[in-house]
Amino acid sequence: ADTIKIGFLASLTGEGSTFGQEQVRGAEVAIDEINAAGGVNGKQLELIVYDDRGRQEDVIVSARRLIDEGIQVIGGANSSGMVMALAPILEKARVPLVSPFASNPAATFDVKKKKVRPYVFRLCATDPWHGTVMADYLFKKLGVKTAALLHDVGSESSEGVKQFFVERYTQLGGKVFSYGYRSGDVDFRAQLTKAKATGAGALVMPSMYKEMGLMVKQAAELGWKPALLGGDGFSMTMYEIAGDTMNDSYWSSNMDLEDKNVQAVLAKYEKKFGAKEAEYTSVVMAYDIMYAISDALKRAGKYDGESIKNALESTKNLQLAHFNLTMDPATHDPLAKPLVIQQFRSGKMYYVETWTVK
Amino acid sequence: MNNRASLLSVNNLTVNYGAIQALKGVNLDVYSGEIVAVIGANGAGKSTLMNAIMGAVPRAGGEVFLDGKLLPKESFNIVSAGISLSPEGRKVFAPLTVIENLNMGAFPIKNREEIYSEMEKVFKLFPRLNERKTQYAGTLSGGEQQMLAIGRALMAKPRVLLLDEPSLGLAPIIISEIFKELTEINRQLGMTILIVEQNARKALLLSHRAYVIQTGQMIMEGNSSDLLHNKDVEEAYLGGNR
Amino acid sequence: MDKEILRLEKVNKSFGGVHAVKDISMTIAKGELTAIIGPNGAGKTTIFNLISGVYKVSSGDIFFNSKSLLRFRPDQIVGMGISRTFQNLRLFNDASVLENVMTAMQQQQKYSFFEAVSHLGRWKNKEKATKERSMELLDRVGLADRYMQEAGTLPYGLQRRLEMARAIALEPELLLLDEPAAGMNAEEIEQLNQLILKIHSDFNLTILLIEHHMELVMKICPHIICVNFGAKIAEGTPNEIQNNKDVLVAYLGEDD
Amino acid sequence: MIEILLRQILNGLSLGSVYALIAVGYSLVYSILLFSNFAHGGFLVVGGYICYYAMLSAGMDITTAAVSAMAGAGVVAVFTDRLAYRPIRERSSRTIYLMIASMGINIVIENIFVVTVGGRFRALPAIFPSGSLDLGGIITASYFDLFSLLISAIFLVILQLFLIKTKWGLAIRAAAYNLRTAGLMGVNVNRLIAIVFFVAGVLAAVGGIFLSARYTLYPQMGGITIKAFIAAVIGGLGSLPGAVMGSLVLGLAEMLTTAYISSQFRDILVFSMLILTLLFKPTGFFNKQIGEKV
Amino acid sequence: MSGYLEGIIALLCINCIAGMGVSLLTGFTGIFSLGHAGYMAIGAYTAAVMTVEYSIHWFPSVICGGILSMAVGWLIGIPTLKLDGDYYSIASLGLGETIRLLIENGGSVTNGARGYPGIDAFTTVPVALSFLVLMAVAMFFLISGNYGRAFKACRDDSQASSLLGFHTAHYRVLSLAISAFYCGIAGALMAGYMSFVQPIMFDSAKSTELVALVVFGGLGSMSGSLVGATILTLVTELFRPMSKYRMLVYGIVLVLIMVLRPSGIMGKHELSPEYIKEFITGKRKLAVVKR
Ligand SMILES: Nc1ncnc2c1ncn2[C@@H]1O[C@H](COP(=O)(O)OP(=O)(O)OP(=O)(O)O)[C@@H](O)[C@H]1O
Ligand SMILES: Nc1ncnc2c1ncn2[C@@H]1O[C@H](COP(=O)(O)OP(=O)(O)OP(=O)(O)O)[C@@H](O)[C@H]1O
Ligand SMILES: [Mg+2]
Ligand SMILES: [Mg+2]
Repeated sequence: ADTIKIGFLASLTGEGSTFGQEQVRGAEVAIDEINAAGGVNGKQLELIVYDDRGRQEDVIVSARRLIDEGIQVIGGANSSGMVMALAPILEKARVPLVSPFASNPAATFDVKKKKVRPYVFRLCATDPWHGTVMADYLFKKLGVKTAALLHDVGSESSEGVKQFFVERYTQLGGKVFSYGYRSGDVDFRAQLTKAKATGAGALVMPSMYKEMGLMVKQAAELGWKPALLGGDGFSMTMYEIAGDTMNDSYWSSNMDLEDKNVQAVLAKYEKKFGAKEAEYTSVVMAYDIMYAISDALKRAGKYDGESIKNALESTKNLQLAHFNLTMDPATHDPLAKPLVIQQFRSGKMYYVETWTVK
Repeated sequence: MNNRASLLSVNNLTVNYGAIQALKGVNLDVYSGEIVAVIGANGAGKSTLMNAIMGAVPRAGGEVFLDGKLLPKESFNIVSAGISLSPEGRKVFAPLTVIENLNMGAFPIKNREEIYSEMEKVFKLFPRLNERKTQYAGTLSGGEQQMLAIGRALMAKPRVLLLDEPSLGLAPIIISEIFKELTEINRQLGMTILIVEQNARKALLLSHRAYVIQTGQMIMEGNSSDLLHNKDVEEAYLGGNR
Repeated sequence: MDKEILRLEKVNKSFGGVHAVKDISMTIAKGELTAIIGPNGAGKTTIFNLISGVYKVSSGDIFFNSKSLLRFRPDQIVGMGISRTFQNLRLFNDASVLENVMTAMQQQQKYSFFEAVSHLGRWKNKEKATKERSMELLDRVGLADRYMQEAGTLPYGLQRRLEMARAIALEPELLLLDEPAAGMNAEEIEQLNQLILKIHSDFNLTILLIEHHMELVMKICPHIICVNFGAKIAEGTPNEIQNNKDVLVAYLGEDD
Repeated sequence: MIEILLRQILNGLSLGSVYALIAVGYSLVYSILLFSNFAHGGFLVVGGYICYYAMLSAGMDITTAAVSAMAGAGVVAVFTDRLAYRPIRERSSRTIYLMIASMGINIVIENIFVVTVGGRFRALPAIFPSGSLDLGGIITASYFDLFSLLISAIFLVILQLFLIKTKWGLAIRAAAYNLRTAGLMGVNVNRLIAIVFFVAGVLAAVGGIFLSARYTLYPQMGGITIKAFIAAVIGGLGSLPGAVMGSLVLGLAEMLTTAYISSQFRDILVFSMLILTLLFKPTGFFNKQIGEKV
Repeated sequence: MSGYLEGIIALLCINCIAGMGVSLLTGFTGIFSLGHAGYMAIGAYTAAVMTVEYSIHWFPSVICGGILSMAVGWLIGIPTLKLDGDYYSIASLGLGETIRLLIENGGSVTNGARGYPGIDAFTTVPVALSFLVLMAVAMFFLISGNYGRAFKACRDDSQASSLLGFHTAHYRVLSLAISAFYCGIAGALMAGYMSFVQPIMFDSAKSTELVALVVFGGLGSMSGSLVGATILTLVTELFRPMSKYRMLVYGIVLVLIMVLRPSGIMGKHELSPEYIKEFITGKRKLAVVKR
């Protein structure tokens, strides 16, 4: 055929639809651009999107359907849980998947069998990396020695970040009070009241934006003003929820919003859809996934899943919009991906520095 | 036989339950101030007739007039127009008290005093209800519930009172009393009554005129005293000579 | 004296302030046909409810075949041989007439769970028997031609007959009928009299019934008990009852 | 220590008062139609979004926006009755059909917002003064909490008076037992039900506004009604004081469990509490069940 | 046959099995459970842990899943089935969620909220179909006789039933146990179909879906629940390409069917040649409401 079909799994409905719908648009921007530039080896790309409702059982059915339609490479599947559920199916069908935000190490690396999951890749930084960077930054740079941390006990990634944050922070000599909550919760006043009483100097939030927004707002309501440090679940929408109470908060992120490459992608988005993007990380991440895939297709020259997988595995020095990708074949993670610390001030995100742990 | 204008008049009324035709073009007239009885076997369509007049089952054909005016289709409008029914099987509001049930009966009446005095009348008619005032209707004995159902229908001060088997489950002494009271209500207040009864003899003794219904059709009509001595009626509904 | 089947001993029942049954004692002999009469609210249905275990007695005792019923659940009492009909009909309205009877009839035609899911063993014979005997019974009460109709759409009088059929299908020793003639005209009551007498002898039943229709009670019940305000005020033959002053005042009225 | 406890109790009551607003509306519909109206969560969402857009797009002040939201949700509630529940009612008396339809309606409402405005989490602009009142020096209560407690109380009292004192209230209770017979008493049953739905919609909108102001607004926000349902059940279905009491108890239990036991076990405890309540009080705390006599 | 189609068929069989279980309880015994996903979860995790942790063959694992689920149903049923109507429904919602939350807090045994990966994909189409056929036959046999009538009697009027000699509490618990067994098996098969289970898969939305498909098919009609399961599973699948409109369509279909045909597709009738004939010729009369 003259087109190569690329599958995409996104939450178009359900709570994750905020991100899912943006990811699809980000991917579309990339596909349009690649096709306009002549496609891959003279073939046009075509994006096939299926909804996963943010639920494992749906993602499996959707993925099976994509595979059934002969698709040889898939992007998307947001959470680590979904990716882990998909891994055996992908392996059996020999179809590789590149996930935007499956940040749990176990998503690409089977801990039990102690080997990499051959058909699963990711572009984001892992939870341990986020946790470590956040702890390091809080202790060393911000000089806070006691921290309170609220973590989602049902979330793979929140738990992962927490674990490595605590590890690093205590190793550095800090003290952490951590409190659990469950996804779907909207009231954190019980935890925050207790956290405040410990006299912690910072509130650490490896959470999704809705929860983080509410935490920030409710902490202020309780008259507590700690340093705020959040993870990559950040979204601009938070501002609507938390308002100015989130001023001066710090964020560890996969990408720098002020980066000109990132801005360029967002400009293309705005041109194509006539509106500003709502979730820049989702848009850019999906955009970059399409480029990573098309690069692999180009180098593979063949369009079967196994060749694409091999090509993905050997990706080196590929300049994407938000970073320079070299795939680590041992873990299927981007090698030494830098994390960015940003600060939020009056409705805007500002670049602070790129932090690496020594 | 009667030169007054008919108060309630049923023209060619038809009712279907799915494939079953329960009423097949029934005609009936009730003149102002009259007691009219409808008698017939089980399943003849008596209750269906009552329910159809009240708009509680949809009419498939025909009309009902009250005082020459076409009666609306919805139950609540029919009640406001001045007809009320004491339904077969009582249908009291089990979770409401006796007083609350009676108040429900007076729903179309705005004036509180009027409701109050009407309730007094009902209590006089059925002293038993007065004793059970605050009891939940669902726990009343069968006969007490029947009294409540009749009382409730009276509360609306209807122009035409429809009674579907008011003697059902009542002790003989109470039946006699109620029938006496009905005669009184009819005579003193001039209330028009349409009654469906299994106790055909009593119904014929009570009423001025009567109809006989059989499988959804009126087969006979006449003065009650005549019907009481009619051979066919006697055989079919009065249980021989007694 | 015949062998007794049911005995009530100083039975009392109160609902909050309402003393519905007061110190009632009575003895029913095997094979008897007894009526309980009394004004509305006298406590007749409550007596049935106590016998069948719907209500627990406040004090006193009830014996069936010399065994106290107090400890048993309603379904166990049915199993011991007492069945009843209801004053306010309690049919399975959406089920067919036949199914209503079969539901009761099956109590005599039990088979195991395994036979039920596999349709092996006794299943076939028992099901066949249930159905055939139910049809026979329906025929007897005059409902055979309506066997497929939904019970709730039967006219009132026929619903009462169906209730009787259902109670008989349980093959009781003692049958309690709560106002079987309610909603029937004189002619139909006449038929009902015949029916009751017939099942009484055919099934070897003891029958205890509540009625307000004297043309039924006086004609077919040699033994009548009259209650008022929860207490027994008279007991005897139709003749005795009809001439009892208390009964006349409280219940029958001075005749019309 | 005591200060923290008091603080937690206050947190619990404030959460409970929002549950109460939702539970009361739910309970009201239950009391007349005897089914669990799962679309109640949808009404909440409708109210929240109307208020949001009235303020942000139409530039209304909070009072006008709130009133429009209440009216809007009320009308939507009446419409759901007219378009879905009423035809079902006319065909069948089994309330389960209404319940399933209400689940469907909830899905429809939720997804109408998903496809039109997206699944994004939003928030109402700060509509209440953010200050707090000093209660005897030890502890402060935010105006928001006090306000929501007050509003719930007002609505409850008015409704309870309506149900007990007026003949329409009596009609509601009669209709709850038997719609058809209530019609035979001269009650325009459909109008009566429409009134009930309107009131329920209004209450849901108030709850929705509070929720989206205190927390956040999103299409699945209605999911929280499940907690309000549970509160209503603990209090006794169909009983309005029961709904309020159940809500407060539930709010307190949630907060205290989270604070002193574990957030992980919070829901397990809530559900256990529900089940235990029912085992000991099978019809909740405020409900008397009058069975039908044999 | 393609993998996708196979997947749908397997899923369909699973939904049908669970649907029959819920149909017995809801349609035939009149008990509304909003927590049956909990029983599926028990079955699923039992099968998962047995096959993965103890390397037991899938067949006994699936059966154990059903039996364990049935046992839990029985135990829970004895105290809670005393509750009436909506009280039981809401309690069962709580029970279902409690089961899920316990699994979520099950530590290393269940692997918590993150889910349990690496299950053998044993639920092939022949496996799922055989289970469905066997269980359907048993179910249809069960309801066509003493037990079916007893369940329906308890549904229609539990007081009258006990006065017809039925120990109603016993039948209610029995019905719950059987339906828990069916859901347990369905859950176990689900584990083998997904090769991954996670507590969130068995949340209250899943329970609702089960009740919805039963009502959709027709309360008191076993074939109806099969038809309902089939249609709703297919609707969700057919509309998958419509992505974000999918749930909207699902909701609309649910409401429409309730409005247009509240008694469900099959009413309380079973699928039989006569029924189909009457249905096509339009001779089926609408049942008139009596209340
Ligand atoms: N809801 C219904 N659906 C179907 N058929 C019905 C329904 N209600 C009544 N019927 C049928 O309509 C006919 C007339 O019934 P109706 O209740 O009017 O009789 P009736 O004269 O009042 O009898 P009864 O003296 O026993 O009360 C009967 O054959 C009955 O079976
Ligand atoms: N569950 C209950 N709660 C309160 N009072 C009750 C209850 N059941 C019966 N009663 C009262 O007990 C008295 C006796 O009732 P019962 O039903 O036994 O009367 P009955 O003799 O059968 O009358 P009828 O001939 O009218 O059916 C009545 O006054 C009734 O109100
Ligand atoms: Mg009748
Ligand atoms: Mg009685």
